[in-house]
Amino acid sequence: MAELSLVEAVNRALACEMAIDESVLLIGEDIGANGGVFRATNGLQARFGKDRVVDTPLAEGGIAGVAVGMAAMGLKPVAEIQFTGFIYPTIDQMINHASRLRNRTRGRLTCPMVLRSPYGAGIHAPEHHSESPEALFAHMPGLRVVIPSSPARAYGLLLAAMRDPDPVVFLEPTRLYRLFKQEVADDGESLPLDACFVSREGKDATLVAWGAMMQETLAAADALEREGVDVEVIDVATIKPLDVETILRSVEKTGRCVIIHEAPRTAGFGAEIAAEIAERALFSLLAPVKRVAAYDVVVPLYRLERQYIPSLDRIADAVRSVMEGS
Amino acid sequence: MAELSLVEAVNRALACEMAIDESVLLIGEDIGANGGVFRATNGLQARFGKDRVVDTPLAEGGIAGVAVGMAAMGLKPVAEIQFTGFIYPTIDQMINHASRLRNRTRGRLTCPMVLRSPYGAGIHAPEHHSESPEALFAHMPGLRVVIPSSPARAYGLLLAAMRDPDPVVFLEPTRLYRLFKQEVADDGESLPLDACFVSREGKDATLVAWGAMMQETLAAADALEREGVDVEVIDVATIKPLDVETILRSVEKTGRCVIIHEAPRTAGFGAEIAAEIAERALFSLLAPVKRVAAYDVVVPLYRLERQYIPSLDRIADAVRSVMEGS
Amino acid sequence: MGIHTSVEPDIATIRFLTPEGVLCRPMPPSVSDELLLSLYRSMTRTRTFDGKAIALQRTGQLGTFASALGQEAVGVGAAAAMAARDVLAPSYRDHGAQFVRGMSMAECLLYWGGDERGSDFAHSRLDFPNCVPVATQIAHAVGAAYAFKLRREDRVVVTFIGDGGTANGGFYEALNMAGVWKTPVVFVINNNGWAISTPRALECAATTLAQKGVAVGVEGLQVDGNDVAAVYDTVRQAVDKARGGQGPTVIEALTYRLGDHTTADDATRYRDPDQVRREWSREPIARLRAYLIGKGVWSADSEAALQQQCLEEVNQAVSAYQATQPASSDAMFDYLYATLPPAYVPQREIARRFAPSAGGGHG
Amino acid sequence: MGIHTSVEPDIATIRFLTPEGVLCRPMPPSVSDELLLSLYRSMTRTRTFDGKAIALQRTGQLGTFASALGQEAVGVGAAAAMAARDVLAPSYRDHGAQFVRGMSMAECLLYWGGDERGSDFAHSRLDFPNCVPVATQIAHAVGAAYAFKLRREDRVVVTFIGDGGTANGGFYEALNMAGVWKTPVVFVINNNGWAISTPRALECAATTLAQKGVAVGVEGLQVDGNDVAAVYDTVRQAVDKARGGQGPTVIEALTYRLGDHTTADDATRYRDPDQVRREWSREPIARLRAYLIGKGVWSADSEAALQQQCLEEVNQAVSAYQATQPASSDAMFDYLYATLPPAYVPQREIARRFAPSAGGGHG
Ligand SMILES: Cc1ncc(C[n+]2csc(CCOP(=O)(O)OP(=O)(O)O)c2C)c(N)n1
Ligand SMILES: Cc1ncc(C[n+]2csc(CCOP(=O)(O)OP(=O)(O)O)c2C)c(N)n1
Ligand SMILES: [Mg+2]
Ligand SMILES: [Mg+2]
Repeated sequence: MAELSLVEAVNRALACEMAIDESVLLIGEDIGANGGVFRATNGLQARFGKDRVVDTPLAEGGIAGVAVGMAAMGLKPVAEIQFTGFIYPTIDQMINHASRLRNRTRGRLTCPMVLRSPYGAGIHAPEHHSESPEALFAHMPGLRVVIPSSPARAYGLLLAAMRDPDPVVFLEPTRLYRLFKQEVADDGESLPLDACFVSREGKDATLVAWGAMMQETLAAADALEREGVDVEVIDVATIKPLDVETILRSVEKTGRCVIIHEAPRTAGFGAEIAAEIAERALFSLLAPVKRVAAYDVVVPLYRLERQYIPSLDRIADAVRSVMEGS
Repeated sequence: MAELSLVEAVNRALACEMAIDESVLLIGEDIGANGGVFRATNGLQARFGKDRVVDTPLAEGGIAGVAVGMAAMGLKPVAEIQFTGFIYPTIDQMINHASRLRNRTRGRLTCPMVLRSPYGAGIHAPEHHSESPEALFAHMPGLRVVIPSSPARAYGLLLAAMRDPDPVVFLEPTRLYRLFKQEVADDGESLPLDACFVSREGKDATLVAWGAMMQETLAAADALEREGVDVEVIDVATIKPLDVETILRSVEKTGRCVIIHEAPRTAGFGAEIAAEIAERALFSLLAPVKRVAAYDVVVPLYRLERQYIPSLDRIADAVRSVMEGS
Repeated sequence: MGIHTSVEPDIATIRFLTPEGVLCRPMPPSVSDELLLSLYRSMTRTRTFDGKAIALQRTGQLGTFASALGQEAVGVGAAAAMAARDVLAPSYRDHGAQFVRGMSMAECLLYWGGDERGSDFAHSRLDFPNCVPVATQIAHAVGAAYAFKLRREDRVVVTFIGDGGTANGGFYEALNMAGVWKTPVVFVINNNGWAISTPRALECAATTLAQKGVAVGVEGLQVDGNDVAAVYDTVRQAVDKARGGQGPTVIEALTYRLGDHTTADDATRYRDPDQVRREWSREPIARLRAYLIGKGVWSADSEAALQQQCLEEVNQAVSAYQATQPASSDAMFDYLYATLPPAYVPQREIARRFAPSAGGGHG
Repeated sequence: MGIHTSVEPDIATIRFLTPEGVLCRPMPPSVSDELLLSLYRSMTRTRTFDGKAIALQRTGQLGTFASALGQEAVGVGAAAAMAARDVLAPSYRDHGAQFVRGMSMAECLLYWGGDERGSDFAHSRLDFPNCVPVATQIAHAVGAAYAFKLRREDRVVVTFIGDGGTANGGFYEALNMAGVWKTPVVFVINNNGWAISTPRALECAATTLAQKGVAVGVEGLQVDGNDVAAVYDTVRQAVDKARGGQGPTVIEALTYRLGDHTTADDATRYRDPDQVRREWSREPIARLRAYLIGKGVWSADSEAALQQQCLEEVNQAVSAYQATQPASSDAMFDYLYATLPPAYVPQREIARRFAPSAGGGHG
């Protein structure tokens, strides 16, 4: 087993599945010779040819649309959107077609596609390069939304996404692309697509996060441990469908929950989790359910981005407040 | 005061503001001679001319984009999207530009535009004509999202939307367009853009809804009254920014809350309201916070749409369950 | 700046039959009398169906419906030029083409009658379902064609779009990709002069819509869309070209929407009735009938028999449609994913619990 | 089908100066030596700035930056053809144009240095800020132009887009609307041969990008984008035409991206260095310099003085940039709405509470 960064794990998963399944193909801007702006597709065009690693014209709506057409005819397109700030033109095809082709045709045509995109802030990128739109996709019936938080999870979840018979939006935290390496098996084993990971066990409070925010969350857990607070940390990973049972079980145990995400607070996916807890675990709660999210502001240009991304301090502060029961 | 239907009230508000403010103009598909597919702009082109009531080519993304350009130069465009199923191509311009032009330029350029669209299911319309995407817009910092539930509210809120210096998404429940008439003053008085309406006072439970779902919600309130359950009903109306204080006050009083919406449950706007309650009114709760929403399915073709839209029965059932505290 | 200006390309309209049904050029070898008779029958079927569907809608037995009245030659001619193995990516007004492809009239009624099963075609099962969000189908067509090219399958995709739809970026992006990738796809622009109430002149300032191809390096042609022979022969050549690996073609078919946009529309609000009257003299069915009668291969008797046959077929379809039991609430859940994820299973239960007691048939 | 085919329009490239700086057509009357000297200075300023910005980025004092190296004539020539009251809707690589419009170098650095204040231009305050989502600015330009037409204001909008961006539906939809509405807008396609790593041939199969205009009934022209005189004169005529109420023009300027796409890019991964070497012999500044020296209006001395002056200006801008105190966390909230809605006021408080103790200046 080699130590891989998250972006290398993505690359390996793509290569693995392309080698196994010749219906898999990659489409996107600059994914060929350039290997993608983050190098996620590095070397794949040389290996699998220009017909299966396709540099597209600059048209995200069109990319999503041709992916739907390909998938309907039995290919398994993996489309890369260069940054989530440019993913919005895909929404029309994702909600009006990808997510409902199976339903509209009573299963006659299906849409086994993956829409991949680097996601989130924190790398001093230019304007519109730091967005976290997972809640938009999570609201669309018929989709799956997956967000890995480590190289191993990226590998296993991306394999699962490519093998899933339905459309999957796969968001890759840019902040983690090269932040750390981890042993990643080259065994072609996928991870389940609708199960949260309990990344750390604890008894005092449940912290729920995903993607890059797992960093601050786990760091906060460490800091809190030094204060004698023993938190459980859940990596949601598969936002949609949500494995709420794992979260509820944890909250029933701890009685406290803090949800952390990098997207703006209002109508962010944290609301969904809090709402489920308020409905199904209310009487287990010893304290209000807190959300530590980005403010309801436009992601600022990079000078302020660290003030935008929920910090370890904000997370720890929220946990302390729920420990006090308020 | 004349009795007007909701669509007539929209028409009157548009006419009123166009007469007062010559920077207001309307753009959209078939809004001219045809008066819009629902006749919301009926007669306005004849009255205000083709330059101010502009039939556009069939390009929703372009419509939103030119509206941003017009607004940046000081016009107040009111763009009509024919159905919410076709609103998705506007998202790119709404989130990447309309909502942030002021922020990006430190207030140098602004975007006083309104994006209007008929919204929701229940009129036996064709495929893609029955969507409820308010949660998507509610997640976008810098926007306002407004949904009227009656002719008078449509009139007052649309006037406010047109007068607001920032972009407003204004969703008009098609199911209500002609369902009932109401006295609507022709006084040019707007309603506040960030205040919920308490549509019915009660002490046992708080029902929170908006748009067309106010119908089933108020009907459920009547039905429950006959069972001796006295519910308060809040019409959120201005989804974003959310006047959560009014909701919290009510929940603090009643101790119970059921949130009703026509959009799919997961990551719908009801989650935001439930999450706020779970954070800020937890200790007032006597029962779990319930959401009665559409299922997490694609809006079905019309034969099943009544099973999709939350029914009086489902609402009443949820209220009964919270009255039992479960 | 005159000499540097991009010139308006000189695009001629391909036509064999004049509006009076007189040959203005020799019929192409591909178009036999037998073929013309079969096209004539298909067009008549479509028109009979449209009349009935509108009547059903008016009497509350069908939802909103988009008739193809006056445009039958476009759908029928183009679909007839396809091989069975080819794939159709239609818009919402292309049942003329879909019937030729084997979609049953009962399926069509089910769809407009608010039931997803109408899109579960028993024939041509790779054909895309109706597409309502204008122009989104064009990318599907290009993607499908890409799949066939990649897998070296001998299939061509034919897709339809209205004149209004060609103003949409979705059309342009996909057309452009087809140009770059030389995918086997034929784009048929159904130019019926109107996008609901918006006249052609307010949709686009170009002289023809065929010249949209110039922007993206795709061959563009214009045909008289009320001359089914012209539509058939032109699409046939474009399909052959695509099949031969020579890339896409965009074909503008000039026709006219003789009816309202849909049953929800009232075209008298925005359209000069004189224009409609004039256009009735150019419509495709009478034109072909005049030609066939002139050639002696059609008669009042054969016409009466055909009318009768079409009516019977339509009536049978209506009966089948009306006899179809409505789907249960499970139908909202069971095709959402290959397997309903556990997270949504309880919702299916709730829907069952609150389902109204089963109603009657359709309509 | 040959005779019916939409023809490839015959589009000639407008050029006055050869790559060697030799006149190949008489200079147009609009282009005086004085003007050329001013354009030369503007191009040199831009290039000096670019060099410095890249250096700042490389040393961690600036964020990702998109240089205009090699393309200076397009931005400078086009902006010089605008009146001050006109409005610019730039892409993200158009600081050459923006400097001519009065944007300060310090503003430009602030923007790329991660501070929104960089887009609060002190001059040309109606100009749109940089636009990163490719092609979205085109609709803004058309909407702004519509506003001017409606209010009968004597303003024209000039907007830029890259070659890659012309494949995007946003470009097409807005261009089409401009064609229908005859808005006073000039679209300049900055065709530098590449969209990051995607070569022109993979973006579009059309021979020229100027012919995109054919699809929408908008005049299309092509100029040598490394000949600033050609850019200037062509845009000037298009601006005049727009001002005269005669509608939009699309102008393809042929140039070349001599540098990496941005500082985050490494063009050696995908681009033949020989191509870059060849293109260096066609770049706009040396070309004009050769011409000016040949005419005797420029010299080694004036060059040295100009270089010096540009360097000083850039260095001053860098100092100003570096001295700018970072904004406080309130800056995230205070320009979101005209007045921060009460719902979000508590968040501003939280941000204040968790703001790290104030750091140093920029860079
Ligand atoms: C993206 C989108 N916008 C708006 C609509 C509503 N709508 C349905 S048909 C139509 C006009 C289409 O005109 P055209 O493309 O000419 O096709 P036709 O109906 O004439 O066949 C409009 C605006 C839609 N279905 N899709
Ligand atoms: C809609 C969108 N998609 C993707 C990107 C990422 N991106 C930035 S520049 C670029 C290439 C643009 O090429 P071109 O239009 O030729 O302009 P150039 O950079 O060459 O000036 C891409 C893909 C973007 N900014 N916007
Ligand atoms: Mg039409
Ligand atoms: Mg380029």
